[in-house]
Amino acid sequence: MARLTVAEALRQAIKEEMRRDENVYCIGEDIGIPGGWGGAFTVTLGLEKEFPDRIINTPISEAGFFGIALGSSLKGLRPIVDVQYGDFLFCAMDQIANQIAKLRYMSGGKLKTPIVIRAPVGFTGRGAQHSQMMEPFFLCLPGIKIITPATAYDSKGLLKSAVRDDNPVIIFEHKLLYGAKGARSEAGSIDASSEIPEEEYTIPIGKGIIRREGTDVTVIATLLMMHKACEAAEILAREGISIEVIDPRSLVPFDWELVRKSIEKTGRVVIVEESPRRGGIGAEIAATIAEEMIDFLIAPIKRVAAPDTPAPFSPALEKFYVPSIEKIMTAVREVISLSS
Amino acid sequence: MARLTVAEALRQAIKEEMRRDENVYCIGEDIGIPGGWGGAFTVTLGLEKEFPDRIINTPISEAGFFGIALGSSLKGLRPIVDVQYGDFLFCAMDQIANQIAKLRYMSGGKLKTPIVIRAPVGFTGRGAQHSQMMEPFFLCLPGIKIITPATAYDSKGLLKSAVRDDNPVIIFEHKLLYGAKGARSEAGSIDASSEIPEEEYTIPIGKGIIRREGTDVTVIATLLMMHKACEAAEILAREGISIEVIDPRSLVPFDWELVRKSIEKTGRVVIVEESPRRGGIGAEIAATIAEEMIDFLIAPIKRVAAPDTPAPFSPALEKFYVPSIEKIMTAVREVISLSS
Amino acid sequence: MDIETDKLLEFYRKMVLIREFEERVKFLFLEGIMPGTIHQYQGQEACAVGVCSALKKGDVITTTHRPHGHCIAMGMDIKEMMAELFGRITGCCRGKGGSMHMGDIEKGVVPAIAIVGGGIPVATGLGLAFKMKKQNYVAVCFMGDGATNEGTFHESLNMASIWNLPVVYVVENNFYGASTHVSLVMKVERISERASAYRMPGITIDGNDVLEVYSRSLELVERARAGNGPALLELLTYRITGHSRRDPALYQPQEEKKKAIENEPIKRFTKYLISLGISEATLEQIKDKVRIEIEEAVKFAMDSPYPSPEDTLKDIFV
Amino acid sequence: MDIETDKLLEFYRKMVLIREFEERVKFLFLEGIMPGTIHQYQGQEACAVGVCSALKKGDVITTTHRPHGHCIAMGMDIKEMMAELFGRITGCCRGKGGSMHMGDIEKGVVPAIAIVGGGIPVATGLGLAFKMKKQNYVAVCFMGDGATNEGTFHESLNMASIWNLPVVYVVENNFYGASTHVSLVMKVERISERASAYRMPGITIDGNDVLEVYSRSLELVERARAGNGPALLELLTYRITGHSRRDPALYQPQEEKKKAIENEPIKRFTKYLISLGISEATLEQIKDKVRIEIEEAVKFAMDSPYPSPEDTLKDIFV
Ligand SMILES: Cc1ncc(C[n+]2csc(CCOP(=O)(O)OP(=O)(O)O)c2C)c(N)n1
Ligand SMILES: Cc1ncc(C[n+]2csc(CCOP(=O)(O)OP(=O)(O)O)c2C)c(N)n1
Ligand SMILES: [Mg+2]
Ligand SMILES: [Mg+2]
Repeated sequence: MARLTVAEALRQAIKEEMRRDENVYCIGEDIGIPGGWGGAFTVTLGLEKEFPDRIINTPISEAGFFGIALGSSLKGLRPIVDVQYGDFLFCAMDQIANQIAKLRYMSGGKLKTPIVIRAPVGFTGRGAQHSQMMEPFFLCLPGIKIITPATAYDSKGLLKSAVRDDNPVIIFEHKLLYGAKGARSEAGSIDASSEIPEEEYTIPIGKGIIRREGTDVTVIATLLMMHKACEAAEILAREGISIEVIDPRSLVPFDWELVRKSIEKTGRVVIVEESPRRGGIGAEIAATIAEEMIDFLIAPIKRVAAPDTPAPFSPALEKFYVPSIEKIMTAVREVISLSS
Repeated sequence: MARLTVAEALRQAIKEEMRRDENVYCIGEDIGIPGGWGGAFTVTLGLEKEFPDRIINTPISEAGFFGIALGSSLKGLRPIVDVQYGDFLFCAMDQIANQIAKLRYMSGGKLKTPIVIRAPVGFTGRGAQHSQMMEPFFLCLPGIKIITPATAYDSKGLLKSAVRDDNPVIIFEHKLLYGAKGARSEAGSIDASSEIPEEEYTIPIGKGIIRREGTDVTVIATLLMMHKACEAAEILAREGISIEVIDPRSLVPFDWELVRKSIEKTGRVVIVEESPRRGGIGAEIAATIAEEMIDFLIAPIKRVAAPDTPAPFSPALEKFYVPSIEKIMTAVREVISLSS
Repeated sequence: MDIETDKLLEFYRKMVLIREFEERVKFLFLEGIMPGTIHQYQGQEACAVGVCSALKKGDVITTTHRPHGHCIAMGMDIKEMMAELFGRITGCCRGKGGSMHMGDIEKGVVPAIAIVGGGIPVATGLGLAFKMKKQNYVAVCFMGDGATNEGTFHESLNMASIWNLPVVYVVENNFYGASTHVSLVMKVERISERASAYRMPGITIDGNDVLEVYSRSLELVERARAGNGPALLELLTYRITGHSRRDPALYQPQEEKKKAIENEPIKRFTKYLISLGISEATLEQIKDKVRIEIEEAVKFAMDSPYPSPEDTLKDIFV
Repeated sequence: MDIETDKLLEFYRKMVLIREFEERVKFLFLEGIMPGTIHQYQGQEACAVGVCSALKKGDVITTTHRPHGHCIAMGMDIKEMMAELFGRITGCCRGKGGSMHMGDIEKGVVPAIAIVGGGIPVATGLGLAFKMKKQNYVAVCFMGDGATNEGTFHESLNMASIWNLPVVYVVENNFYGASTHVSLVMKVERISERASAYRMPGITIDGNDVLEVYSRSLELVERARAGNGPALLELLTYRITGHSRRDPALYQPQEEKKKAIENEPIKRFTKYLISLGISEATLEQIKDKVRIEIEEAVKFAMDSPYPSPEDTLKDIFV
């Protein structure tokens, strides 16, 4: 067992998978440069030493290299494509949404497109174009799986599953969870490191996890928000409020069973998401609950989310923008007080 | 009064606005070509005669000309940008999502970006890349208003408001509603023509409309689905079920008041949308109802939507894919039978 | 280049097969029997046949919204193509693709990408796979003149160049992107001039001369196969049909269209074959066979069942 | 070109103002006082000052993730810039933009677009507006070498060319896009060669020689203003600082970096001014004034209030 940060765990997953299968390769900007950073957040740092031919450093041409990843996957390669910031997925959106997500379906199932897309997300004082939570833009896009690991353990296990999956998978990595160590760690980082077993393991895509058991309110949250939800639960526990925190870990497919069981028990649900409220992942979760589990509910559903604006730069504004532990607690208290 | 199709009403709106304000211009592919089609669906047909310098025919360079529209808007022009199929918005997604939607906000409100984006949507036997309902991809994007007119009357009035709005506005036009006349009309078109008053009018963005009054179930639907919902209501009326059909007409901002009043009355709601269910516009509508109007509900919310796959080509599959009148009726009966 | 008669006749057969296929499809559309939309290939047959004849088993192409000619030239089964057009389960994409997404990877055809410029990076990625896997295959990327104004053209050619990938980019310059004449949307006289921005060879040739297309393609394909990198090949041709299903193409000047029809590749190649002493009867025979083949394809397609509605839900994930 | 001493000293002052501003900002970051991230401009001052000095009131620029130099060269208020960096309400974007989105349209600076290549179409659209409104203004589009590999570069230059727009595309080739050397990502030796694909003039000059930059920019800007269309100007320079905040730039070879520092524009221009007989004291005086100005800006910024949390919700729609 060794304690690894998320960045280290991701790197280890990539390394192990590249050793296991020579078809796995990485493609993206500023990777494999001696003296460079291993992508924007060190995840691929140093991998070029062991795999000099399988770390492909690209020009700044996102649409191009996403399409290249797709083309290469049709001949058996298994690209791990990364963008430096999730926001830049928009530059490659046609390749992702119109091609990568659809080519297998259009072929009548005759093709496989095993592609992993790695995208860092999260608000970190960089303003509107280097911050967005990109999940909502892909949740509504059929044809791609989505994983959102919140710990180092999950990051490794889920990324390995993603690499082995024969379908396109996007992994959203949170900038504030990569690790508090190292030159490229972020102000405001949270420790999401884990003990990583010596022996190999994977985590199935589509299985959520209960991060904390509780009986009064179910709180559903991923990535950074999962950590904030746990902190809120900790504080509320002292008030005698018992929170069950669910981390879906995958958005597509989604572990509805886990949510159902929890809501059956608690009758109340708060969904926390870092992106703007309108059309976010919380909308889909709330809608499905309202369709299929409404009978369990003894209170209105609550969403805690960012406001419907781009991300502001000023720390004074960003602090208000990103859902806080306080806002989570308020929402929990609200659903309790509104219970029938 | 003259009876106009949606395509004609849109054309009239553009013409009137171009006459009214010399800063308004059109930019896009295959517009203004003598002997051409006036865009993919005749909307701008012939406008180059009156406005030879204000119909800008572009190369096939979506990212480029969307950014050009933005740049020009900063100097007082008011571009109406069109893509031939909504699906191609993905090619310009960075310009739309990272620039057009955010530039005003990033400037601290010092800039105005009056841009209208016109995008045809809807499944019409063209397969996965020429069919998508694009609303969900923009609903979750703060900074752009969204309108979805379902009739010729609304198309004219809303497009005129959009052109006069100082913010970016996307208008989703449905291929099967443009009109049943003319060489470029689509198989399966529905007549959405209206009597258009002689005198000028506009329709405020953000105001929905009740298409049919009823007392048992509120059905919310836009564009083609609104027409199908009305047909379903007609049939169900014969069974003694009274449907209230709400056409929000704008998605951003959304007329929550109208929905609230209706649900207060009916206690039941079915949301019909043409796009895949996961993360669609129905999710946001259902979620907000579950948060804010749950006390009115006497039955679970139901969404009727396409399945979570790309669009198939075969008519046999497309028929199953696109929500039908039958599926709407089934959902309505279901919410009635599940009522508490 | 000296080419055997058999091969010449095979070129002829394929060009005629494409032409007759397209004419039959047009008719089926006009009759209202065929669903969907189509972009047809009449007039450009020498491009598909010339280029694809230069390929070997294992080589791969990407194609566009106008894919029928390329598919046939690569040897795809026209029964399966016709069934696909009719949306039947026996189609090459099981009815999920339709005209705009025709393909059969077994035959070296990636399902067509109908986003203009969308296939250019994909072909480049195929080239990258061949290089990384040390396979001696070549990827050919078909595109129209209009596609060369998309950003993906620039990004892809640049990456193919810096990585020295085995990709041949084939621009079929038919002088129109939909209704827009190429002179309205670029200033270069030859699209092949753009190759210099990536330091790769760019050549422009007569795209209606199937032998010229074949021999120059072979040169560039073999150059790529030998590890000498990508190239841009511009083929000058003409779209003698509308852009799509219902386009009367009124923007094409009469004079220009007339000249183009004079210059169309099958007419020209027929003359050439006859000048070699091949009899008209031989050619007629080929045509007849082709027509029978097509009728069989139509029958096969129309006799085939539709996919069942629930098939909609399949083929999304492995 | 004969330039008056006053103007020369103004060039000097602006270059020094940029340098000192950036050095002060770096220090504030290292102290941990300043939030966010930064991409700094040290070493490229001659580019911003040379180009922007060729512009007239009404002309507009777009800038990038590395905008401070351009903003200062356009005459933006450094108080407002500093306040923006500190996220204060008095900032040029009221604290909403930060380093990467600096701008002030009143001064001709569109808020910076930090998506590489994202500003190229926007500048082109400004050019279109000037042309359509028959205004004699010019748009200048700043970009890095790395940005020229984005598809938007290709699409935008093509449209500027076919419509003959008054846009000058300025590539500051500092030989790196983040950690990646330009030679790894393109094969052309001069980025200006790419202009020929759009049939516009492309020239490459020494970007560390402020007078050369000024005079050649003036030429191209006035050419555009006169209705003779767009051009591509490549400025050879060097980034003598890290790519961003915490980048030690270990990938830049020592030798190369040393030579670049020898060749940096302020050092060179200082020598030149002294060779003209301008006294070191005069230059020192300018520097001192600049430093005072900067300290005032820091004070102004740090004394300014933050926006209130609810301001987050403002400025989204008009
Ligand atoms: C990204 C994108 N933009 C626009 C279209 C609509 N469209 C389909 S074909 C076409 C013209 C293509 O011209 P060209 O590349 O020359 O090919 P050709 O049709 O001449 O074969 C256009 C504009 C599209 N399919 N994709
Ligand atoms: C679309 C996009 N891709 C990647 C990045 C991350 N990034 C920021 S700056 C940069 C390098 C830019 O290089 P260049 O254009 O040469 O400008 P320079 O930094 O040298 O001024 C990269 C890759 C980005 N901001 N936008
Ligand atoms: Mg063409
Ligand atoms: Mg650079």
